[in-house]
Amino acid sequence: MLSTLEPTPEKIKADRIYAEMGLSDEEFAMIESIIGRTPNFTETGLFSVMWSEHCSYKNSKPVLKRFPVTGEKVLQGPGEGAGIVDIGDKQAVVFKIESHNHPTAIEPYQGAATGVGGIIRDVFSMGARPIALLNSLRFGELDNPRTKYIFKEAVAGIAGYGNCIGIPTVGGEIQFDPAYAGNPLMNAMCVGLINHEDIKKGQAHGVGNTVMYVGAKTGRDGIHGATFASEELSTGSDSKRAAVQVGDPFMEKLLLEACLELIHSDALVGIQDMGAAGLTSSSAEMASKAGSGIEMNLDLVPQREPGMTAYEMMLSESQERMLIVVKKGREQEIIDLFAKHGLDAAAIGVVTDDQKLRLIHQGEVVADVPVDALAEEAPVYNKPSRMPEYFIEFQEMDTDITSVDDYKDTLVSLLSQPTIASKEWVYEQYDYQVGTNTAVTPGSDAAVLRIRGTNKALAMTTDCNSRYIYLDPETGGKIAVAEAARNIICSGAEPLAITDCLNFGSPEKPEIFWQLEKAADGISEACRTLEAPVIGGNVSLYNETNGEAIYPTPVIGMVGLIKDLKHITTQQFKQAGDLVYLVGETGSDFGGSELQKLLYGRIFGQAPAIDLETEQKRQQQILAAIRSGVVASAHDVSEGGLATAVAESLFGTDLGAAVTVSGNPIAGLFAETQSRFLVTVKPEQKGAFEELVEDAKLIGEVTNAPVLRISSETGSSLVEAEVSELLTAWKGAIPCLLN
Amino acid sequence: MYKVKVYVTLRESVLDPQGSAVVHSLHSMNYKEVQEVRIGKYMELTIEKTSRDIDETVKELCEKLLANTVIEDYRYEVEEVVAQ
Amino acid sequence: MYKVKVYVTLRESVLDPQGSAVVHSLHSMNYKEVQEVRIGKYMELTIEKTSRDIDETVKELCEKLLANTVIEDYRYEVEEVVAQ
Amino acid sequence: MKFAVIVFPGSNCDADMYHAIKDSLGEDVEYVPHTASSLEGFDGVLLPGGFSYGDYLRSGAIARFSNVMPEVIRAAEAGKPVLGVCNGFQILLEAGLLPGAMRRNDSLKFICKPTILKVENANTQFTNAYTEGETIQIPVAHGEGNYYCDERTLSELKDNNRIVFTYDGENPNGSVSDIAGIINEQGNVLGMMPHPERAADSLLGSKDGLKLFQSIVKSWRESNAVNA
Ligand SMILES: Nc1ncnc2c1ncn2[C@@H]1O[C@H](COP(=O)(O)OP(=O)(O)O)[C@@H](O)[C@H]1O
Ligand SMILES: [Mg+2]
Repeated sequence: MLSTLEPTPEKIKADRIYAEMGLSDEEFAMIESIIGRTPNFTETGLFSVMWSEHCSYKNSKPVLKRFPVTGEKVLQGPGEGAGIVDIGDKQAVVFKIESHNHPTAIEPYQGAATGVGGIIRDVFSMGARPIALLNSLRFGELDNPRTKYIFKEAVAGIAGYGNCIGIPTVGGEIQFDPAYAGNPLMNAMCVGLINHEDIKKGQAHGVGNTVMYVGAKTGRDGIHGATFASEELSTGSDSKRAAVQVGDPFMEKLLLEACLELIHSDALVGIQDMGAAGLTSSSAEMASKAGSGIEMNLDLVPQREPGMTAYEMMLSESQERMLIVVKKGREQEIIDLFAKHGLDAAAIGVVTDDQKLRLIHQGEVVADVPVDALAEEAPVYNKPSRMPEYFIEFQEMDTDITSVDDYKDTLVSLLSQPTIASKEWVYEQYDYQVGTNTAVTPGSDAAVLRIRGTNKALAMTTDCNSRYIYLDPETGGKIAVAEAARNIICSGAEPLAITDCLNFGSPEKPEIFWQLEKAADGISEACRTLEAPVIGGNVSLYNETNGEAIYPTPVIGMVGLIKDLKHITTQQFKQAGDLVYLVGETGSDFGGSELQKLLYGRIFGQAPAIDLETEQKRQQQILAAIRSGVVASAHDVSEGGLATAVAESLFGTDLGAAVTVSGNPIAGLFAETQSRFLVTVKPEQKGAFEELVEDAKLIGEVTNAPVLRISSETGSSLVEAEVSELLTAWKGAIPCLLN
Repeated sequence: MYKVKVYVTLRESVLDPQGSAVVHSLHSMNYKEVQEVRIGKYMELTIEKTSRDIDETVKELCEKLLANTVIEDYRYEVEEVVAQ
Repeated sequence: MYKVKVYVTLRESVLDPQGSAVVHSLHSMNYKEVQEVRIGKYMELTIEKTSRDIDETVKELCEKLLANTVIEDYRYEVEEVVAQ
Repeated sequence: MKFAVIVFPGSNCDADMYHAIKDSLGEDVEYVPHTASSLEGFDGVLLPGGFSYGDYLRSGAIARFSNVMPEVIRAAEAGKPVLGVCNGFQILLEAGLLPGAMRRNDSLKFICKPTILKVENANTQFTNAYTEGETIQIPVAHGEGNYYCDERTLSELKDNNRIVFTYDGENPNGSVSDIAGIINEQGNVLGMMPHPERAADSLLGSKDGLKLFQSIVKSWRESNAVNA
């Protein structure tokens, strides 16, 4: 029955009601010509969510085409719930990152929690067992109650969901910058393991097969979430309350175990999670990919609230639900399987051959539209792009820093910058060990999880220095990938592939679209050179508040393979007497650096340059050195420069270090020149190491006394500090800001 | 001195996983007559008398901190007590 | 049909870290007049009428499941409602 | 020796416990679902960590009414070793097999980190492989590990040497008298918040938890005079 309160097709057209749902006049006209009539309210709703940027990538598709997506080991590239990469022994790793920015801005606990829940479903709907979670977060500065509240609650939400479902949250990254004050970012990544034979795709094959609904009941929560995610936040966004969902990690745990059992049933034909646009996208996409149609009787959809309309049911984003297609006649088996896990499964429809999505509600056909139109034929826009003024200005600027007051005080200040400071306050709230596979816990360059039953392990990380990307999206894009790869390499792994989450402002603005294109170019080039294809990702545009865009933030999630547990390497210095090497030259790279931000309160100028060939060569050499057993510790030199990197390598040990920096001491200590590594080596392996790593320069040694001494080439002391003092500054910074 | 009781409940349409889990468990304990459970918070506040209107203060406390109005509703009762 | 409201509170003698944290943040938000906050649970149950005494049933539910009497007290109110 | 790992809906350290027993300890172990109505054939019962029933209402509150719980109680009464870790400890408290109750951590935050424990009583079937006063490193991961009991219970625990582990140095959750683990009067039911199963493999940072399981096996062998 069409709700009597719903506007008629004529009224939808005359009053442009479709515009409120996010459809343009041209798009509405396209819909009319596709279906040969004016759509009713429910149908308009279906198109509006499926044609939203969030579901259709209508603005970002041309950009995504630039990514290299194939590789020898890639079993599944972009397009499914998550990408899949072969890791040998008939096993594969499955991973994906996704944003939940707008819900997190409105209701940080639930927004972050359901973001985690959603990405986990993406992975187990592929048939993989999720083994780890990571995240990437951006907030405003921690100098006001609202930001502190969002930060605390978002972290608690991530913890709340991941801890309860029992998947360890093993890593992530956080930056704080005023650019995110009104529009925080919450990106969640999930990594899973699968046996090749279990790879399932979200497809609805076989006319006459049954469409079943499993998991939580459908309520009125999150209606229009996908559209909401494709709009800018404004001060009135608080009233979009219906767009926030509450997560139930316990339900998802049951669903996870049930689905992983289901994967082994030959009654299963296809499976897809109900994420953004819920029932609509899962049904339309499953049918469209299989070249079939689906007819569903909405009366049979398990409902949490009475009196829901077809529109509400189809657009609800209630969490913890899955849509599956099973062989006709095998429904009872499926019902029994789910019942064993304490869950209900309901047959709600059938696979048809007419390539239509047909919905019946209370005896009437309430929607009848071609599935391809919903899922694949959304318009694609080539947005105009323009180089922004700021970029032209920045290219001309001089960013050299010629004096700082006191090197040691500067180092202490840098270590207390929340972006550099210890994130222990955050990751202590995450159960990073559940599953008892976490060999390297948060606090090193990448997290490492052993693969039980093998001698292998996986390294994983998320990275993105959005300051560099803002200054120069193309260079910054390269750096994001290179840094992720450096973290993977330093852990003893070879990069396998990446997933990315493109968080940007409004693509309607040519300058923002330019950022998007350039960042994608940079990412693509780095992926090619470093041989880490893109196997999936997510796009989150319209990250603006009151017209102000966030920094362009294409977060890179990378997974690498460690071929032998012996190769697992951490950043901590290991033993007094070990030699300290810096790999790579240092230049005066201060554009977008922590030091620049500290001294000027803002960032400007050029991003540090990066040469991908050099990067690749050094990474390969360091990995070779690690594999041949001559590396005691390895750490990439990133934010805060060499001095910060050395301090970080001392934290968590009871050691000290004495090192020398050459050239200009400010650059030597704090510049953020790319493609550099800090490596320690046992004295007896000096020769072997130097043979393997060309650009390595011996700069000092690890000492017993827990003191950090840094001197200039001429022997004058630049920094002399008790490690405990540095540690206090570094560890205390975030808790202190939160009090 | 006031004793204020604040009741914070999830909004009607918001999922209450706790409540559902409790109903489920009561059913399996054979209390089939229990049809629904919704779980919220109950807070007792002791507030000193000031020149400000107590209702105004309590409303503010609820909106700002005690309830998350994105997903929760609240109501409260104020009782004046004589300090001992 | 009954609507039952159950209030579960921590026993007087048991420290309430959540309540103290709320007082703390209210003070830092400059609501110095708030002296104490105790946080408990508020549950609304819908229970069908059976041949059993409702009070007896509710008491049992509370003792067995809804409250942990080692650290919590409970009280409840029963209201009979006419089913629609 | 054959162990049962009880799996409740929402348990999530069940597999960790299983692997610790099977791979690190090298004993027999089987998962037993919450619906089971017998624990026959098992020599020891392990209640793993996690969020049984989402830990909704109170941690452990709903799980204690599972079908298998009367069997767990029967096993405890029969003198078999019963170990509850984290959520398992919470369930044992709710079920009344151990005295006291859990509150939220005093920080109000979930906390996951390595902790240093002091073995207060090395004369139990769970700790005989340790020495009295020994400090060991075992991680915690919980949001509600703030153990509470009234004064009388506390002095009883103390007087009878039933506090088996305490936090040495930093107390991560605010529990009374730094209690990390307690045992029942008969000495065969141990509840502890830290996770010994996470400290049974040096790849994960510590092997200090393994001795706990070895103690159980040793006691069992002695009392059953079975030769390994
Ligand atoms: N949001 C987070 N969640 C979990 N771990 C985090 C988070 N942010 C940072 N970490 C952890 O803290 C450590 C340092 O992070 P970061 O400074 O970003 O390292 P890097 O620069 O090497 O990528 C890493 O181990 C990282 O995984
Ligand atoms: Mg790093």
